[in-house]
This record gives sequence, structure tokens and C-alpha cells, in this order.
Amino acid sequence: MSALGDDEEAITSAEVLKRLELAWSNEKLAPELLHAKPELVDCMMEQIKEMEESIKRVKKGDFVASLHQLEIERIRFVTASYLRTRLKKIETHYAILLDEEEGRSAEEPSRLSPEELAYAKQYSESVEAHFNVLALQGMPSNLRTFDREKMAVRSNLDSYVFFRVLKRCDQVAAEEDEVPVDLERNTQHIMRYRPVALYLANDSISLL
Amino acid sequence: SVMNADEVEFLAEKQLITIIPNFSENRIYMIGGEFGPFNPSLPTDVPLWLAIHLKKRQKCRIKAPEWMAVEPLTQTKHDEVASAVFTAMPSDHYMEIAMSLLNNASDDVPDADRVRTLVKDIWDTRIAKLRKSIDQMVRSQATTAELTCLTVMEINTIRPFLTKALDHMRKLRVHAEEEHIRQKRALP
Amino acid sequence: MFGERALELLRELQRSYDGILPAYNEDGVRQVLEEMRVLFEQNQRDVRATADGQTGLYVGIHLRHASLERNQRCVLAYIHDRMIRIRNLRWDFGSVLPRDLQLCLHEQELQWFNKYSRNLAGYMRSIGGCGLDLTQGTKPPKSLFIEVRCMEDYGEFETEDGTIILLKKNSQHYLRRSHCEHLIRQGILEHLIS
Amino acid sequence: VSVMSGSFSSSQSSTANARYFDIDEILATDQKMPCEFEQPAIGLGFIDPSSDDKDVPAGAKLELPLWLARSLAIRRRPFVTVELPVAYRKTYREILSADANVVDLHKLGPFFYDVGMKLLEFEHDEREDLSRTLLETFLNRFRRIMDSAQNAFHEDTSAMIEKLDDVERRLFQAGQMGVQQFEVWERMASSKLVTATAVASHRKRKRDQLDL
Repeated sequence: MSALGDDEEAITSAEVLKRLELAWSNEKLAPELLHAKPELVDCMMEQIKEMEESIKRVKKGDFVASLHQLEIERIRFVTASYLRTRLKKIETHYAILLDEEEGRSAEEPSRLSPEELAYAKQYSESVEAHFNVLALQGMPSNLRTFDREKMAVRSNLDSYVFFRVLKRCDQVAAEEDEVPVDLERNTQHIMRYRPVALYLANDSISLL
Repeated sequence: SVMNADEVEFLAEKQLITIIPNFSENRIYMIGGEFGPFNPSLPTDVPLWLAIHLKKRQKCRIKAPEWMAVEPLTQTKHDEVASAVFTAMPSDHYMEIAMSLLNNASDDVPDADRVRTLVKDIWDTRIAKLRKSIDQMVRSQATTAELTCLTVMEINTIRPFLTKALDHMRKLRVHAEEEHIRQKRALP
Repeated sequence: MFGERALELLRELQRSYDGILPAYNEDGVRQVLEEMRVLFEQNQRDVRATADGQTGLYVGIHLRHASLERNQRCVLAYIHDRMIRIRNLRWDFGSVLPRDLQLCLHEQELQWFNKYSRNLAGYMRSIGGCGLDLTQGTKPPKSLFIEVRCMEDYGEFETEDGTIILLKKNSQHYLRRSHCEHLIRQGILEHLIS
Repeated sequence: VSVMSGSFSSSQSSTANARYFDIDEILATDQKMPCEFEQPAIGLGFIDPSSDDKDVPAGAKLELPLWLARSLAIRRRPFVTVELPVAYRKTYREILSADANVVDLHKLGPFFYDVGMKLLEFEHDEREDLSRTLLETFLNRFRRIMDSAQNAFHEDTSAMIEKLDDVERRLFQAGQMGVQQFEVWERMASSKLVTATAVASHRKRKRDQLDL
């Protein structure tokens, strides 16, 4: 089956699931919101729907059907956990994410899926209105605005992460003033997130 | 950023394992791959989660991986104790696979009790080693370390602690370095 | 010292660390806002006096301004922390809060809760074109069916295949995991594992 | 006693606003600092409870919270000069470098490191020494925190925990959490679905109320 966009070669649902599981564990372990992969989620949801339709056609209590059902539960879990993890980051860092989204050029991929973007906007609006009604509007005139620059919660890109090298990474420096080293394929390291964020984005490493 | 032990196990449950079914069924087309056909007494490979599910319903025997036996594990343990660095484990998910089989299919694991003890010993040896290397890493104020032979489950038990410790140490270290440079500049 | 009352709001939140919410301290917040009003008005007077030629007021103006910002930060942190807790209530209790918890919320907080709840529901419905309940599936599933014990007299419950069972205190049942997870989360059923 | 005054070249590494809503940071910056007014503060006499004056005269000494001391001292022409709080002075730094493990950092200020790092924003000639003390104190205490966190089920660590500063306590908890979680998993108990946290607290709260 080919569920991904035009420029992607046809890939199997097993491969999509593998990618989704990888995206899940990376998302859980990364200190910032990673780029959205809505095509993976949509594809899996579609697969689940189809599978459930065909399960309905077989006899209740069918043995093979129960195997499919358990697999569906597993995929539901990983999808929900993945989106939950993202949603929590979106709520925490909404101001930064919306600013970034506004300054993004059309060629750059978005960190947020269309649904997440809509949610982030609603969340942002409701949070700032809440601060206004409860406190800011009762404050002196020069302190009445919600100052995003000052108050936004940023991700700590300097926090440490464990990772495995999937494709060799050349010239990585753990700190700016250190001698860069090459990270060989299949090795594992602990390092600050910032210098390897790029390699995570292009799938050269996976977080552990 | 946290991952629970059962989530690490979830990832390990994709590992393929050999079962000997006692039922007949055509090839099954699942979302995550195709498995079977299933014929009595004919071994076939399925993901660990599926193997355990079938085992619980008494639909198969599980063939424990070759490394999961007294002799190879004794050797693994011996090597681990003798080595100053971490040795390579026979599986990246040795702990999850071992516990899963020992807890759900112990009748399919020869010498299950001894296997369990050996796996625990290997784990304990490695965790003690891990603590020692963490202490060295922090003491030497290292900014990175290679941990190639560690498994995810091992990393997971230490992750919240180690990353927090290193985050804190880094803040203190960066301040100390800045102050040192400033002081040097201030001197005539 | 300025800022003391505002700090007290935060200490109050920290003391109640059982994971839920102390009642909104409307009076405390009002007092901080009042302190801010007084600080601000005095500063306006001092700024005018300085413009008229009086000297020596600048230390006070500066000190009061710092105090105003401190008060602002404390009050916003108070509201923010409560907001995060209220958000968590939505994930734990669902869209309807128990009456006594509702009473701990300011009217505006209750409105925010409802708005959050609606936005979240809207988002969950939009996932993958057919919707996915993110408050379910909290742990990796091990089996399709699980053994549960009922913790209270709950009443009738319709199982997956449409049969009605009676959930009585201490009764034990074998149910589809995905169908009763929410009852476990609500403390009505206990998941029994061998 | 070292006197600190203004500095614009303050530390780059602490992004001041990164934790705007962080309650611990707000509590940490309430730490009292001995200050001396360089200029009179007209009409502010009441902030000094020991005096009946209408104004705070130049030369008056009083304790101000860190957030305020910082704002009054870190300027080109400081309004106040600030002394290091006792816990960060030379005497204590020497005790810490002799044996960091015996010191009760919780008593020295529950936010020992966080406050310590903020003191580096002030201009004073003990900065380098202080920054080194902070780092070395942590390096020397680290192993003990790790070991007791990982063995916590087998021995009583409460006396040890009491002497930890806030950051160290979190670290200890994180260490315990990792091990505990693994042990629960090993017993196959972690797949158990449980009551949501707030629901469980709420039930407990109600039960406690009934018991009263």
C-alpha cells in the first residue's frame, strides 16, 4: 500500500508503523517538539479503521480476529502516547511554537500538524485571555500586557540526551569550544541535545 | 522527557521469536507485517507480543533464543565480570526478552531458575559498572561519553538521574569557566 | 516588604501538594492588586514631583517599580500553576468535575476548564480524520481482556457485545481492556493482575 | 566581608527569564541579602521595621530580598551595595572545600546552588572562588547522592535527605524513581492500570474529611 505523499516511494504499512514507533520514542525523549509526521498518524488510523471493518465481518470470538484486535490496541496506544507527548509540549511552549510558525517560510516543514496548529492557537488565546481576566486587567496600565518575550516557556536545548548513531555524523562538538569528533554508525553516546538536534531531525540518530 | 520500563518493554516486544504452534492457520496479514502460515510442530517466527499472547492461550510452545540458556549466559556473565568495560550483550533487549519468557513461558525455558539468576547477576554487574562510570564521568567533568554496549533498559533506569545531574553540573561548570576567564582578563 | 503577600499565594500552593487544588485565594489576589495600585500611584506622584524639580525620589521610584514587577510575576505564576493543575484535572476526571472541586475554582477558572475541555475534545475528534481519545491508552496493552474488581456499587454497565452487567461492590469481572479503562481511571474498578 | 555592587557584565549563561513562572525560582530569589544604601530613599522609611524615620538614610543597613537587591545593586550607579550572605562567605567556602558531604546545605538555604549562581551576577572579587566552590561542592556530594538514591529501599536515608539542597533532593528523587520503576516492572506490576492521580488524591481527601 502507498499511503504517503507523492514524492515518497510506496512503503508497506509495517514500515509506516516502524517509523511511527521511532517517532514516538524520539518525541518522548527530546527536550523540544520535533517536526510533525501527520502522514504516519493518518496512515495508521486509516489502517486501523479498515482492519476494524474487516473484523466486524468475521464471527465474534474468532481466534485470528483477536490477534488483529490486540495489534490494533497496541497501535492505538503508541499513537495516543505519541500525540499526548506532543500535545503537552505544545501547551508548554505554545508561544515559541506559534512565533516560529509565523516566521516560517513556505518551503520549511512545520513543527505542527494542521490540527495541532489549530489547537495551539485556541490554547494560546484561552491562556492569555485567562491571565487578562484574572489578573492583568486589574494591574496598573504599564503592566497589563502578557509579555511573551519575557514569559514564554522555552525548551532547554542544553539538556543531556542518550542516542544511537544510525548514520555516521561528522564533526560533532559536545560544547562549542571543544574539538569536534566523528560519531560512527551503531555507537551510542550521551551528550547535550543542542549539537545533535540537527542529526535527529534528519534521522541520523535516534534517542535512547 | 521520560520513558517508563513498560514502554521500553513495549518496544522490545517487536523482536521476533520462534514459536512451535499447535494449530493450523493460513498466513496472517497484520498491519505490522505478515506472519505464519502456522502448522503444528513447524517452527515459525512472530513478534514477542504475539508469541506471549499465543502462549497464554496455549496455542504454542516458545523456543527460547539460543543465548538464553545456562551455558552461554554463564560465559556472558564471566566475560562481563572479567572486563573493565561493558561487553556486548547477545541481545539489545536481553532483560525484557528474558523476563517476558521467564514470567509467561517458564516451562519453555530449560533450567528457568538458573537462567533467571544468571540474567539478574549479569544485570547487577553491569549496573554496578554503570554507576562507577557515571561517577568517573561526573568527576572528570566530561561533556560527553560513549556508551555503546549499554542496552535501552539499562539506560532507562539511570536516565532521569544522570541527565538531571549532568544538566546541573553543566550549569555550574559553565559559570565557573566564565568566572575563570573573566578573572584572567581582569588581571593586568 | 513589598511582594510578601504575593509570595504567600505561592507558598500556599506549594503547601497543598496532594496534587489537587486549594481554593482560589480571591482575597489574596485582590490584596496584591491593591498593593500594586498603591505602588503605582505613588510612583506617578514621584515622577511628577521629579519633573517639577524635586530630587532624591529616584531610588524609591526604582524600588517600587521592581516591586510592581515582582508582584506581577508572583500573581501570574500563581494563576499559571493553577491553570496547569486544572488542565491535569481534565485529563484525570474527564469533562465533568466533582462538585467540591468545582467549588475550589474561581468562576473564570471554571470557564477556562470548560474551554480547555472543548478545545481538547475538538482536537481529539480531528485526529486522523476519525478521532482518537488521547485520555485512553495510558499504558502499553498486554492483553485484550483483563480481570477487574468493582470498588463501589456503580450500577449497570453495557459491555462490548451489548450485554448489560451489574457492577456491584466487590464483584469481579472479565472485561475488554479498552472498554473499562476509563472506569479504572475513575477508581470505580480495580485492575487485578495475577 | 566582601561588598558587592553593580555589574553589567553579568553572567551570560543564566537566561534570566527562562523560568518566569517557576515557583521554585521565585522562592529562591526571596533569599535575604544584607544591603547598605548608597543614597537615601525618600519616603521609604517604613521598609525598615527597626526605624521610625520617614526616609531611609544613606548608609542605612538592612536586609532585602535577592530580587530587590539585584535590581537596586546591578546598575551603573548602584543604589545599594550588597554583602554576600553568610553561607557563601569565605568561612563557609572553606568548610565546604574541606568536606562538602557533612554540610547541611538545606539549612544553608534550601536553594543553595540556584542562589549561589545568582550571586555571580553581582560585581565582587570573590566571584571566581564562589563559582568554583559551587561546582566542587556538587562534584564532591554527587556520589553519595547517587549511591543512596539507588539503595534507598534497603537503608534509612531520611537523615541524609534532610541535608540536601532543593536541586539535590530532586536529583535524589529522580535516582529513586529510575530504580523503583524498574523493580515494579520486574515484578510485572507496571502493566496494571491504575486510578488517575488526581482522582486518587481527591478520594483520599474525601476519606480524610470523613474521618475527621
